[in-house]
Amino acid sequence: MQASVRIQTEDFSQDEEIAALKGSSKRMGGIGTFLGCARDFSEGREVEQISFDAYGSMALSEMQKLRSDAIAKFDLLDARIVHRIGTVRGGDNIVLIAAGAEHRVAALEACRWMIDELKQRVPIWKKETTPLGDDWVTPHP
Amino acid sequence: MQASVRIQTEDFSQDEEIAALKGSSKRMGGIGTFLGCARDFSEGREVEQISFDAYGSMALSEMQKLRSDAIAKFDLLDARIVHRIGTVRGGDNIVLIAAGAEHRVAALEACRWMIDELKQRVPIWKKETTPLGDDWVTPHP
Amino acid sequence: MIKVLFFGPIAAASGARELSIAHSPGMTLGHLKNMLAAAHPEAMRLAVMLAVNGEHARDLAMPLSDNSEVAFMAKFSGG
Amino acid sequence: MIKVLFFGPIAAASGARELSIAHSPGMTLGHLKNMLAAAHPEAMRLAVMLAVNGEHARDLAMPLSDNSEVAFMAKFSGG
Repeated sequence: MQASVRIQTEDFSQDEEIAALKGSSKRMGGIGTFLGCARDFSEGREVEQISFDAYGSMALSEMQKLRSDAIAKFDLLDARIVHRIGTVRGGDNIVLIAAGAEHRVAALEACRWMIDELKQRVPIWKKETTPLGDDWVTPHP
Repeated sequence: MQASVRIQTEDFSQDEEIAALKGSSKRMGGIGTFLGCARDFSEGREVEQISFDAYGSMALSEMQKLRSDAIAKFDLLDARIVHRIGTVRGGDNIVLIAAGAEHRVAALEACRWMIDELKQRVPIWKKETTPLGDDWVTPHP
Repeated sequence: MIKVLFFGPIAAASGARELSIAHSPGMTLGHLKNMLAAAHPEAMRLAVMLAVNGEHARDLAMPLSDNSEVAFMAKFSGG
Repeated sequence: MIKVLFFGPIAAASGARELSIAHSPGMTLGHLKNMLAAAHPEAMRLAVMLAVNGEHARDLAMPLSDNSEVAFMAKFSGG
Protein backbone atom coordinates (compact mmCIF):
# COMPACT_ATOMS: atom_id res chain seq x y z
CA MET A 1 0.00 0.00 0.00
CA GLN A 2 1.21 3.48 -0.78
CA ALA A 3 2.11 6.03 1.92
CA SER A 4 -0.64 8.28 3.35
CA VAL A 5 1.26 11.43 2.34
CA ARG A 6 2.96 11.68 -1.03
CA ILE A 7 4.37 14.09 -3.61
CA GLN A 8 4.51 12.50 -7.05
CA THR A 9 4.50 13.29 -10.77
CA GLU A 10 2.11 10.47 -11.72
CA ASP A 11 -1.67 10.71 -11.40
CA PHE A 12 -3.55 9.07 -8.51
CA SER A 13 -6.84 7.19 -8.18
CA GLN A 14 -9.43 8.46 -5.74
CA ASP A 15 -10.84 4.91 -5.43
CA GLU A 16 -7.43 3.56 -4.39
CA GLU A 17 -6.88 6.33 -1.84
CA ILE A 18 -10.35 5.81 -0.36
CA ALA A 19 -9.81 2.05 -0.17
CA ALA A 20 -6.53 2.63 1.71
CA LEU A 21 -8.24 5.13 4.03
CA LYS A 22 -11.10 2.74 4.78
CA GLY A 23 -8.61 -0.05 5.46
CA SER A 24 -7.58 1.68 8.67
CA SER A 25 -10.96 1.35 10.45
CA LYS A 26 -14.45 -0.10 10.07
CA ARG A 27 -15.73 2.61 12.41
CA MET A 28 -15.48 5.12 9.55
CA GLY A 29 -18.95 6.50 8.78
CA GLY A 30 -17.94 9.56 6.74
CA ILE A 31 -15.16 10.36 4.30
CA GLY A 32 -14.69 13.87 2.98
CA THR A 33 -12.42 14.49 0.02
CA PHE A 34 -11.20 17.55 -1.82
CA LEU A 35 -9.79 17.14 -5.30
CA GLY A 36 -8.03 20.15 -6.82
CA CYS A 37 -7.92 20.12 -10.63
CA ALA A 38 -6.22 22.19 -13.34
CA ARG A 39 -8.60 24.74 -14.86
CA ASP A 40 -8.12 25.65 -18.51
CA PHE A 41 -8.89 29.30 -17.73
CA SER A 42 -7.62 31.60 -14.98
CA GLU A 43 -7.81 35.35 -14.36
CA GLY A 44 -9.44 35.81 -17.77
CA ARG A 45 -6.75 33.96 -19.75
CA GLU A 46 -6.61 30.54 -21.34
CA VAL A 47 -4.19 28.23 -19.51
CA GLU A 48 -2.39 25.63 -21.63
CA GLN A 49 -0.60 23.87 -18.83
CA ILE A 50 0.39 24.22 -15.18
CA SER A 51 3.79 23.24 -13.80
CA PHE A 52 4.64 22.72 -10.15
CA ASP A 53 7.96 23.16 -8.39
CA ALA A 54 8.44 22.03 -4.79
CA TYR A 55 11.00 22.06 -2.01
CA GLY A 56 10.47 18.31 -1.93
CA SER A 57 11.84 17.26 1.46
CA MET A 58 10.28 20.19 3.34
CA ALA A 59 6.97 19.90 1.46
CA LEU A 60 6.68 16.24 2.39
CA SER A 61 7.49 16.85 6.04
CA GLU A 62 5.04 19.79 6.21
CA MET A 63 2.32 17.61 4.64
CA GLN A 64 3.04 14.85 7.18
CA LYS A 65 2.74 17.38 10.03
CA LEU A 66 -0.46 18.72 8.49
CA ARG A 67 -1.98 15.22 8.39
CA SER A 68 -1.08 14.56 12.05
CA ASP A 69 -2.42 17.97 13.09
CA ALA A 70 -5.73 17.30 11.29
CA ILE A 71 -6.10 13.84 12.84
CA ALA A 72 -5.59 15.32 16.32
CA LYS A 73 -7.70 18.46 15.79
CA PHE A 74 -10.74 16.71 14.25
CA ASP A 75 -10.40 13.30 15.92
CA LEU A 76 -10.10 11.61 12.51
CA LEU A 77 -9.68 7.88 12.07
CA ASP A 78 -7.31 8.49 9.17
CA ALA A 79 -6.31 11.07 6.54
CA ARG A 80 -4.36 11.13 3.27
CA ILE A 81 -2.73 13.90 1.22
CA VAL A 82 -1.33 13.47 -2.30
CA HIS A 83 0.09 16.38 -4.34
CA ARG A 84 1.36 16.13 -7.89
CA ILE A 85 4.38 18.02 -9.19
CA GLY A 86 5.64 18.36 -12.75
CA THR A 87 3.30 19.46 -15.55
CA VAL A 88 -0.46 19.00 -15.86
CA ARG A 89 -3.13 20.14 -18.34
CA GLY A 90 -6.75 21.32 -18.10
CA GLY A 91 -8.90 18.82 -16.22
CA ASP A 92 -5.95 16.93 -14.71
CA ASN A 93 -5.76 16.15 -11.00
CA ILE A 94 -3.43 18.26 -8.85
CA VAL A 95 -4.10 17.50 -5.20
CA LEU A 96 -6.22 15.07 -3.19
CA ILE A 97 -7.13 15.53 0.46
CA ALA A 98 -9.13 12.77 2.16
CA ALA A 99 -10.37 12.66 5.76
CA GLY A 100 -12.18 9.75 7.39
CA ALA A 101 -14.09 10.06 10.67
CA GLU A 102 -16.88 8.35 12.57
CA HIS A 103 -19.28 11.12 11.53
CA ARG A 104 -19.67 13.46 8.58
CA VAL A 105 -19.12 16.85 10.20
CA ALA A 106 -15.57 16.09 11.35
CA ALA A 107 -14.68 14.53 7.98
CA LEU A 108 -15.88 17.51 5.94
CA GLU A 109 -14.52 20.19 8.27
CA ALA A 110 -11.11 18.48 8.38
CA CYS A 111 -11.06 18.37 4.61
CA ARG A 112 -11.70 22.10 4.33
CA TRP A 113 -9.12 22.89 7.01
CA MET A 114 -6.43 20.70 5.42
CA ILE A 115 -6.67 22.22 1.95
CA ASP A 116 -6.65 25.76 3.43
CA GLU A 117 -3.62 24.94 5.59
CA LEU A 118 -1.81 23.14 2.77
CA LYS A 119 -1.90 26.31 0.71
CA GLN A 120 -0.36 28.26 3.62
CA ARG A 121 2.19 25.77 4.88
CA VAL A 122 3.55 23.64 2.07
CA PRO A 123 6.41 24.92 -0.14
CA ILE A 124 5.02 24.26 -3.61
CA TRP A 125 4.81 26.80 -6.45
CA LYS A 126 2.60 26.87 -9.52
CA LYS A 127 3.42 28.26 -12.98
CA GLU A 128 0.68 28.80 -15.57
CA THR A 129 1.54 28.64 -19.26
CA THR A 130 -0.77 30.88 -21.30
CA PRO A 131 -0.69 32.02 -24.95
CA LEU A 132 1.09 35.16 -23.62
CA GLY A 133 3.86 33.26 -21.83
CA ASP A 134 4.61 31.74 -18.44
CA ASP A 135 3.47 33.19 -15.13
CA TRP A 136 4.36 32.07 -11.63
CA VAL A 137 1.09 32.39 -9.75
CA THR A 138 0.89 34.94 -6.95
CA PRO A 139 -1.75 33.75 -4.51
CA HIS A 140 -4.41 36.20 -3.43
CA PRO A 141 -4.06 37.32 0.17
CA MET B 1 -22.72 7.75 -19.02
CA GLN B 2 -24.86 7.17 -15.94
CA ALA B 3 -27.35 9.73 -14.64
CA SER B 4 -26.16 12.44 -12.20
CA VAL B 5 -28.68 11.35 -9.57
CA ARG B 6 -29.33 7.68 -8.87
CA ILE B 7 -30.71 5.20 -6.35
CA GLN B 8 -29.27 1.74 -6.86
CA THR B 9 -28.50 -1.54 -5.10
CA GLU B 10 -25.08 -1.98 -6.71
CA ASP B 11 -21.90 -0.27 -5.50
CA PHE B 12 -20.45 2.78 -7.30
CA SER B 13 -16.94 3.99 -8.16
CA GLN B 14 -15.81 7.38 -6.93
CA ASP B 15 -13.37 7.60 -9.86
CA GLU B 16 -16.19 7.07 -12.37
CA GLU B 17 -18.42 9.65 -10.72
CA ILE B 18 -15.58 12.19 -10.60
CA ALA B 19 -14.74 11.55 -14.27
CA ALA B 20 -18.40 12.15 -15.20
CA LEU B 21 -18.47 15.32 -13.08
CA LYS B 22 -15.27 16.66 -14.66
CA GLY B 23 -16.65 15.91 -18.12
CA SER B 24 -19.12 18.75 -17.75
CA SER B 25 -16.52 21.57 -17.58
CA LYS B 26 -12.79 22.28 -17.79
CA ARG B 27 -13.35 25.33 -15.60
CA MET B 28 -13.66 23.04 -12.57
CA GLY B 29 -10.88 23.84 -10.10
CA GLY B 30 -12.29 22.11 -7.03
CA ILE B 31 -14.34 18.99 -6.41
CA GLY B 32 -15.67 18.20 -2.95
CA THR B 33 -17.05 14.78 -2.19
CA PHE B 34 -18.71 13.16 0.77
CA LEU B 35 -18.82 9.38 0.99
CA GLY B 36 -21.04 7.83 3.65
CA CYS B 37 -20.03 4.30 4.67
CA ALA B 38 -21.50 1.57 6.84
CA ARG B 39 -19.93 1.45 10.30
CA ASP B 40 -19.64 -1.91 12.04
CA PHE B 41 -20.50 -0.28 15.37
CA SER B 42 -23.25 2.16 16.35
CA GLU B 43 -24.68 3.39 19.66
CA GLY B 44 -22.43 0.95 21.51
CA ARG B 45 -23.54 -2.16 19.59
CA GLU B 46 -21.95 -4.24 16.88
CA VAL B 47 -23.75 -3.83 13.54
CA GLU B 48 -23.77 -6.87 11.25
CA GLN B 49 -25.53 -5.26 8.31
CA ILE B 50 -27.57 -2.23 7.34
CA SER B 51 -30.61 -2.40 5.08
CA PHE B 52 -32.24 0.54 3.32
CA ASP B 53 -35.83 1.01 2.28
CA ALA B 54 -36.89 3.96 0.10
CA TYR B 55 -39.95 5.57 -1.40
CA GLY B 56 -38.14 5.21 -4.70
CA SER B 57 -39.95 7.64 -7.02
CA MET B 58 -40.17 10.41 -4.42
CA ALA B 59 -36.60 9.85 -3.19
CA LEU B 60 -35.28 10.20 -6.74
CA SER B 61 -37.27 13.34 -7.44
CA GLU B 62 -36.22 14.90 -4.09
CA MET B 63 -32.57 14.10 -4.87
CA GLN B 64 -32.92 15.68 -8.32
CA LYS B 65 -34.39 18.84 -6.75
CA LEU B 66 -31.62 18.83 -4.16
CA ARG B 67 -28.98 18.69 -6.89
CA SER B 68 -30.58 21.60 -8.79
CA ASP B 69 -30.94 23.63 -5.59
CA ALA B 70 -27.25 23.08 -4.73
CA ILE B 71 -26.10 24.05 -8.24
CA ALA B 72 -28.11 27.29 -8.02
CA LYS B 73 -27.23 28.10 -4.38
CA PHE B 74 -23.46 27.54 -4.66
CA ASP B 75 -22.99 28.36 -8.36
CA LEU B 76 -21.66 24.86 -9.02
CA LEU B 77 -20.53 23.67 -12.43
CA ASP B 78 -22.02 20.24 -11.74
CA ALA B 79 -23.09 17.91 -8.92
CA ARG B 80 -23.89 14.21 -8.50
CA ILE B 81 -25.75 12.20 -5.85
CA VAL B 82 -25.81 8.39 -5.65
CA HIS B 83 -27.54 6.49 -2.82
CA ARG B 84 -27.58 2.72 -2.42
CA ILE B 85 -30.56 0.74 -1.18
CA GLY B 86 -30.77 -2.93 -0.21
CA THR B 87 -28.30 -4.43 2.25
CA VAL B 88 -24.70 -3.40 2.99
CA ARG B 89 -22.05 -4.50 5.52
CA GLY B 90 -19.35 -2.76 7.56
CA GLY B 91 -17.07 -0.67 5.34
CA ASP B 92 -19.43 -0.69 2.34
CA ASN B 93 -20.38 2.50 0.52
CA ILE B 94 -23.83 3.97 1.19
CA VAL B 95 -24.01 7.43 -0.36
CA LEU B 96 -21.82 9.64 -2.54
CA ILE B 97 -22.24 13.39 -2.88
CA ALA B 98 -19.95 15.23 -5.32
CA ALA B 99 -19.85 18.96 -6.08
CA GLY B 100 -17.65 20.63 -8.70
CA ALA B 101 -17.02 24.38 -8.78
CA GLU B 102 -14.46 26.86 -10.05
CA HIS B 103 -13.06 27.25 -6.56
CA ARG B 104 -12.73 25.09 -3.46
CA VAL B 105 -14.93 26.94 -0.99
CA ALA B 106 -18.13 26.54 -3.04
CA ALA B 107 -17.37 22.88 -3.77
CA LEU B 108 -16.82 21.97 -0.11
CA GLU B 109 -19.67 24.05 1.29
CA ALA B 110 -22.09 22.60 -1.28
CA CYS B 111 -21.01 19.10 -0.33
CA ARG B 112 -21.73 19.72 3.34
CA TRP B 113 -25.08 21.34 2.54
CA MET B 114 -26.18 18.54 0.23
CA ILE B 115 -25.54 15.70 2.68
CA ASP B 116 -27.27 17.64 5.50
CA GLU B 117 -30.29 18.37 3.27
CA LEU B 118 -30.41 14.83 1.89
CA LYS B 119 -30.89 13.49 5.41
CA GLN B 120 -33.80 15.93 5.93
CA ARG B 121 -35.51 15.72 2.56
CA VAL B 122 -35.11 12.29 1.03
CA PRO B 123 -37.48 9.43 2.01
CA ILE B 124 -35.01 6.65 2.78
CA TRP B 125 -34.94 4.56 5.97
CA LYS B 126 -32.12 2.57 7.53
CA LYS B 127 -32.36 -0.65 9.54
CA GLU B 128 -29.39 -1.93 11.55
CA THR B 129 -29.02 -5.66 12.21
CA THR B 130 -27.21 -6.30 15.50
CA PRO B 131 -26.67 -9.47 17.55
CA LEU B 132 -29.77 -8.38 19.55
CA GLY B 133 -32.03 -8.09 16.51
CA ASP B 134 -33.12 -5.52 13.93
CA ASP B 135 -33.59 -1.82 14.66
CA TRP B 136 -34.97 0.85 12.40
CA VAL B 137 -32.74 3.85 13.08
CA THR B 138 -34.31 6.90 14.68
CA PRO B 139 -32.23 9.89 13.67
CA HIS B 140 -31.09 12.25 16.37
CA PRO B 141 -32.88 15.61 16.29
CA MET C 1 -59.53 4.15 -4.25
CA ILE C 2 -56.68 5.81 -2.35
CA LYS C 3 -53.36 3.97 -2.50
CA VAL C 4 -51.62 4.21 0.90
CA LEU C 5 -47.88 3.52 1.08
CA PHE C 6 -45.87 2.47 4.12
CA PHE C 7 -42.08 2.11 4.18
CA GLY C 8 -39.30 1.09 6.56
CA PRO C 9 -40.31 1.31 10.24
CA ILE C 10 -43.98 1.98 9.44
CA ALA C 11 -44.18 -1.01 7.09
CA ALA C 12 -42.51 -3.12 9.81
CA ALA C 13 -44.91 -1.94 12.53
CA SER C 14 -48.07 -2.32 10.43
CA GLY C 15 -47.06 -5.48 8.59
CA ALA C 16 -48.17 -3.83 5.32
CA ARG C 17 -46.43 -1.90 2.56
CA GLU C 18 -49.51 -0.88 0.61
CA LEU C 19 -53.22 -0.50 1.44
CA SER C 20 -56.22 0.40 -0.73
CA ILE C 21 -58.76 2.62 1.01
CA ALA C 22 -62.11 3.53 -0.54
CA HIS C 23 -62.34 7.16 -1.62
CA SER C 24 -65.36 9.20 -0.47
CA PRO C 25 -66.43 12.70 -1.59
CA GLY C 26 -64.93 15.47 0.54
CA MET C 27 -62.29 13.13 1.99
CA THR C 28 -59.25 14.99 3.37
CA LEU C 29 -55.74 13.91 4.33
CA GLY C 30 -56.83 14.30 7.98
CA HIS C 31 -59.78 11.91 7.50
CA LEU C 32 -57.48 9.30 5.97
CA LYS C 33 -54.96 9.73 8.74
CA ASN C 34 -57.61 9.20 11.42
CA MET C 35 -58.89 6.05 9.72
CA LEU C 36 -55.40 4.61 9.56
CA ALA C 37 -54.61 5.64 13.15
CA ALA C 38 -57.59 3.57 14.31
CA ALA C 39 -56.50 0.52 12.31
CA HIS C 40 -52.72 0.79 12.84
CA PRO C 41 -52.16 2.87 15.98
CA GLU C 42 -48.57 1.80 16.63
CA ALA C 43 -47.42 2.30 13.03
CA MET C 44 -49.15 5.65 12.67
CA ARG C 45 -47.49 7.05 15.80
CA LEU C 46 -44.28 6.95 13.74
CA ALA C 47 -45.84 8.89 10.84
CA VAL C 48 -44.29 12.35 11.15
CA MET C 49 -44.21 13.15 7.42
CA LEU C 50 -46.85 12.84 4.73
CA ALA C 51 -46.64 12.91 0.95
CA VAL C 52 -49.47 13.09 -1.58
CA ASN C 53 -48.59 11.94 -5.08
CA GLY C 54 -44.87 12.13 -4.26
CA GLU C 55 -44.93 15.69 -2.87
CA HIS C 56 -44.52 16.63 0.78
CA ALA C 57 -47.90 17.52 2.30
CA ARG C 58 -48.39 19.29 5.61
CA ASP C 59 -52.00 20.50 5.52
CA LEU C 60 -54.35 17.86 6.98
CA ALA C 61 -57.32 19.79 5.53
CA MET C 62 -56.05 19.02 2.03
CA PRO C 63 -58.79 17.30 0.00
CA LEU C 64 -57.81 13.98 -1.58
CA SER C 65 -58.82 13.17 -5.15
CA ASP C 66 -59.76 9.63 -6.05
CA ASN C 67 -56.70 7.57 -7.11
CA SER C 68 -54.29 9.64 -5.00
CA GLU C 69 -51.13 7.98 -3.70
CA VAL C 70 -50.55 8.90 -0.05
CA ALA C 71 -47.41 7.97 1.90
CA PHE C 72 -47.23 8.09 5.69
CA MET C 73 -43.57 8.27 6.58
CA ALA C 74 -41.36 7.93 9.67
CA LYS C 75 -38.51 10.38 10.15
CA PHE C 76 -36.02 9.81 7.33
CA SER C 77 -32.74 8.09 8.16
CA GLY C 78 -30.95 7.84 4.82
CA GLY C 79 -27.47 9.12 4.01
CA MET D 1 29.68 26.30 3.11
CA ILE D 2 26.00 27.29 3.28
CA LYS D 3 23.77 25.66 0.68
CA VAL D 4 21.18 28.17 -0.56
CA LEU D 5 18.06 26.85 -2.31
CA PHE D 6 15.79 28.74 -4.71
CA PHE D 7 12.54 27.34 -6.13
CA GLY D 8 9.78 28.36 -8.53
CA PRO D 9 9.53 32.12 -9.07
CA ILE D 10 12.78 32.83 -7.19
CA ALA D 11 14.71 30.26 -9.22
CA ALA D 12 13.22 31.79 -12.39
CA ALA D 13 14.14 35.36 -11.38
CA SER D 14 17.67 34.50 -10.23
CA GLY D 15 18.47 31.93 -12.91
CA ALA D 16 19.77 29.62 -10.16
CA ARG D 17 18.32 26.77 -8.11
CA GLU D 18 21.24 26.28 -5.75
CA LEU D 19 24.15 28.44 -4.56
CA SER D 20 27.07 27.69 -2.27
CA ILE D 21 28.03 30.55 0.01
CA ALA D 22 31.11 30.51 2.23
CA HIS D 23 30.31 30.23 5.91
CA SER D 24 31.92 32.69 8.33
CA PRO D 25 31.89 32.66 12.14
CA GLY D 26 28.93 34.55 13.66
CA MET D 27 27.04 34.53 10.37
CA THR D 28 23.27 35.01 10.81
CA LEU D 29 20.30 34.44 8.55
CA GLY D 30 20.07 38.24 8.17
CA HIS D 31 23.71 38.47 6.98
CA LEU D 32 23.07 35.80 4.36
CA LYS D 33 19.86 37.50 3.24
CA ASN D 34 21.67 40.83 2.77
CA MET D 35 24.45 39.21 0.74
CA LEU D 36 21.91 37.54 -1.55
CA ALA D 37 19.80 40.71 -1.86
CA ALA D 38 22.87 42.53 -3.23
CA ALA D 39 23.59 39.79 -5.79
CA HIS D 40 19.98 38.94 -6.77
CA PRO D 41 17.84 41.96 -5.89
CA GLU D 42 14.84 41.04 -8.06
CA ALA D 43 14.68 37.44 -6.93
CA MET D 44 15.12 38.32 -3.26
CA ARG D 45 12.25 40.82 -3.34
CA LEU D 46 10.02 37.73 -3.76
CA ALA D 47 11.51 35.98 -0.72
CA VAL D 48 8.79 36.28 1.92
CA MET D 49 9.47 32.96 3.65
CA LEU D 50 12.68 31.38 4.90
CA ALA D 51 13.56 27.88 5.98
CA VAL D 52 16.73 26.61 7.67
CA ASN D 53 17.35 22.87 7.35
CA GLY D 54 13.77 22.32 6.23
CA GLU D 55 12.11 24.21 9.10
CA HIS D 56 10.37 27.56 8.81
CA ALA D 57 12.61 30.34 10.17
CA ARG D 58 11.44 33.86 11.02
CA ASP D 59 14.23 35.30 13.17
CA LEU D 60 16.86 37.03 11.02
CA ALA D 61 19.21 37.11 14.05
CA MET D 62 19.34 33.28 13.96
CA PRO D 63 22.98 32.13 13.74
CA LEU D 64 23.79 29.78 10.86
CA SER D 65 25.97 26.72 11.42
CA ASP D 66 28.36 25.63 8.70
CA ASN D 67 26.70 23.22 6.21
CA SER D 68 23.22 24.63 6.85
CA GLU D 69 20.65 24.42 4.05
CA VAL D 70 18.79 27.72 3.69
CA ALA D 71 15.78 28.20 1.40
CA PHE D 72 14.51 31.63 0.37
CA MET D 73 10.94 31.13 -0.76
CA ALA D 74 8.22 33.10 -2.55
CA LYS D 75 4.65 32.90 -1.27
CA PHE D 76 3.47 29.31 -1.72
CA SER D 77 0.96 28.60 -4.48
CA GLY D 78 0.40 24.84 -4.30
CA GLY D 79 -2.90 23.03 -3.91
